[in-house]
Amino acid sequence: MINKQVASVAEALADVRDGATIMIGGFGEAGSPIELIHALIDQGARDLVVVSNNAGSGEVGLAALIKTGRVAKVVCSYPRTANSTVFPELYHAGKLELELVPQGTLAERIRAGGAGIPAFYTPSAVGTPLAEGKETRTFDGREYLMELGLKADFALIKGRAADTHGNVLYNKTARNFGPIMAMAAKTAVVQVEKVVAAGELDPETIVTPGVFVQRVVEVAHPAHESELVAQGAVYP
Amino acid sequence: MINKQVASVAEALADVRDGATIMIGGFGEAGSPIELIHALIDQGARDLVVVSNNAGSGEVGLAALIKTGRVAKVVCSYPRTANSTVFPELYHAGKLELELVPQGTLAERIRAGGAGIPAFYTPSAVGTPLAEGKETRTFDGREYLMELGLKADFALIKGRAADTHGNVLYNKTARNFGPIMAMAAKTAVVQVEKVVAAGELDPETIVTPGVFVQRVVEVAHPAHESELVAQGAVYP
Amino acid sequence: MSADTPTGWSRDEMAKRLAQDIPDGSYVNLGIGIPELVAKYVPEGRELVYHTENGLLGMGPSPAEGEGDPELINAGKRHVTANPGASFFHHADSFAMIRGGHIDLCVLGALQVACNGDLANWSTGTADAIPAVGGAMDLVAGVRSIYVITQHCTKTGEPKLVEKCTYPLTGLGVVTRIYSELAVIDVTAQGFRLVELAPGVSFDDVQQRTGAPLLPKQ
Amino acid sequence: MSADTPTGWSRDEMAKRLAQDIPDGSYVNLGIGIPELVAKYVPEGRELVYHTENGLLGMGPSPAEGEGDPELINAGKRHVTANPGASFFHHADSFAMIRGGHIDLCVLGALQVACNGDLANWSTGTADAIPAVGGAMDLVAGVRSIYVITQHCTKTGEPKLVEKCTYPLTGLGVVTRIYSELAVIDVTAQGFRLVELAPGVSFDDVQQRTGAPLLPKQ
Repeated sequence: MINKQVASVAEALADVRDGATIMIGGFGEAGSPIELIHALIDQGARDLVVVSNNAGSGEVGLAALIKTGRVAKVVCSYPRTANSTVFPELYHAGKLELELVPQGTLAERIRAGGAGIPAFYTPSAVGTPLAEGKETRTFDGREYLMELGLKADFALIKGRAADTHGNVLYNKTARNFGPIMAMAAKTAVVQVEKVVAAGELDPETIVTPGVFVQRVVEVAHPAHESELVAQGAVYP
Repeated sequence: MINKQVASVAEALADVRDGATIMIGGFGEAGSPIELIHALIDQGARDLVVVSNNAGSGEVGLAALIKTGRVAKVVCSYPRTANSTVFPELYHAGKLELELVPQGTLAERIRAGGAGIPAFYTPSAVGTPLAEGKETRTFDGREYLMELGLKADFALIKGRAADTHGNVLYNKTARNFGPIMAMAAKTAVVQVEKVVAAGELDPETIVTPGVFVQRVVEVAHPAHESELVAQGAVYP
Repeated sequence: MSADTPTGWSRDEMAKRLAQDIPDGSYVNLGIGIPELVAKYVPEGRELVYHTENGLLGMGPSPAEGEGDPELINAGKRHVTANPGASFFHHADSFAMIRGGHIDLCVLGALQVACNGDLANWSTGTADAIPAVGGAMDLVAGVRSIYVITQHCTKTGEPKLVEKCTYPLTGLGVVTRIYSELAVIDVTAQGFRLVELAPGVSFDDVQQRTGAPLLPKQ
Repeated sequence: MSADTPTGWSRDEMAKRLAQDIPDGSYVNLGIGIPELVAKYVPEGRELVYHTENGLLGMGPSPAEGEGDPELINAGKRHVTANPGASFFHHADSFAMIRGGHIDLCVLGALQVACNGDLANWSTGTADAIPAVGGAMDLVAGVRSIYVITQHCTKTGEPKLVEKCTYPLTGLGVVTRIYSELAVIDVTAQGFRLVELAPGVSFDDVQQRTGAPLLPKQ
């Protein structure tokens, strides 16, 4: 029978391998799956490629993961955040590769990866430094860039509730990259405050259908990054 | 103040012009906006290009529209349906152009049109007669077809409920093409059983955000195509 | 071809035989016709999630006569139900599931299957037919495994398993396994290979009715 | 440049002036900084829907101090509220709204605007800066009208309205109108054209502080 719930965040990420590409949901702290990120730090995989909109703040969550030195490359639209010191240090020291992608192109590349679309054309970034080296093409008299779909080995996502089939609901603007990262990852892991039995969620309101989710794990009281940073928390 | 509700299906379609491209939602009868289609018949615009998954059945709804002879071309994945006689007649008589598109490619082309993506690559139909004349390209050793985004002047869509901002909920598998056609059309017109005030729908459960919808119209008791066909109904 | 055509499996037995091969927890899309029968035979203790490309995961059995909802249908436009754990979604999301490799298995009917896995199942290519393709090309391009369930030969006795398809193709090299009333046959790099014979059917019975060489069971 | 720098409009007055030009019912995306002030000045009788690209249509004002929800934020990562008629959606849908031309107006800050409408607003191109672009390039490529709201000159007195941008570009020929403390200026096919002067500001005041020819009001 289908039951995608796993007992702990550690179990959810036990098989992450060195060199894996990891998509991490969240826009700033909203939707940042802190407990899963901390479990990934504990797990110890190295040479990771992280795909995420931001690069974390303080020394918890994504920033703490980067600080371990186990992230080789970040694919991201906005690595500069208030209270962000970890990323700049490693970046300036040449210890971290950055692929800067416009936010909408990042979102569309992730969706494309999940939807079996290897490449698409977009008007975003045409004529800018971020178009350098990219193929361009004109449709109906306007110039577009070709961009490639993005896939990942794992996605770490924060939802509000899920059922045992992996159907997921989100909370307000914490939804952001969750649904598309679940599509693009071989193994999508979603932490939620509550896992319920299949049938308890209204099929009309499910945001991420279970087919896109491989593991769900209950984190009843997730931490908020801004609170941890305000407390001066450091992980681990 | 924002109020997208219009008083009647006639008013909702008063400005459709000859030669317009009209997307019509529905998969078979589920989601087919019969009352809007009948209003389009009454309205009288000619030389229409219709984008729809099927081509209607009996002599009501989409089939009745085609029967008027005012549809010049159908873009569709499956024009062959039980009780479908209107389409075959006109098609065989050379009075109707058909662009046959695989269903998933049709859906993705519509979404792309709505999302500002002029073209994308898909593995569907590679090596088949439907790939003839299409550009191919290899990514990671696999061959793909380039397909173009599709836009429309109008979309005719059936929902369950909407608010005055144009936020829409659907009913079960009648959702099908509604959300993406709303994205791809300059003027998306949605018929629903009930229009409520802004704020009465839960923002977490809205399927089509109001920005994609220009007009909503109440049709409290929409007809079902299969029932009309069983009754031998003919429109007009 | 022999006049003593062996009967082999009934349609329901074919569907039941195929159902044995679907692992627990699979996401499965069933085509129209014989494929729909597979849903009746899920082995005890397994749970499958049925995807129907018009926008439902967790499709359940047909409702009781007269209780159908015209807005709750499957890809064959028949009334269905929704199981616990079901979800509704729009067409672009539905085909993202298909094209993106998220569906484990699709079971389809066939007009012809070639020994290299090419499938023809949407058109006989006759001039007067109304062309109609639906989601077949997307399914074969995107779903991880494609099983064909079909009568071994056409009504006029022509083999459906052939060296090379003569009908318009649905996809290239996509079929992995075939279930007919006579046998279960894998499509391998070497061509058709017997997996299992139906009761009372011999290897020669199958080879005689197959339009390409059949390799023996391994 | 004159020592008697005219004061012109305050930041709030700039925002209020811009707000006058937004038609009732518009879908509007406000950038971070001065653009956020615009939301305070919607003229009586108009209703606007604010889009924030992190996934909310119908963004409302900031909540009372201490009542913020860390999962209800805007693109500037500040706490916001949701108005009646709001909806939440994921990032691909949010940027489909932007890229697909569904948002009527975007109000952005600027480092430089060229007289052909080129915009530079994401990077000063210095070697030690951490590059960060966010959604700016998508907004300028997709939203129907791009208004810039900005101080007329940099803190060191350099014109921000220039012949040609020297900072890395955000988009080509995208800006349609500029609101500064000194004036409202259109970007036309002929270059910058004055629309309106702030109180106590002369044409020459503006031209002196503008790095490209300014056409008189039409």
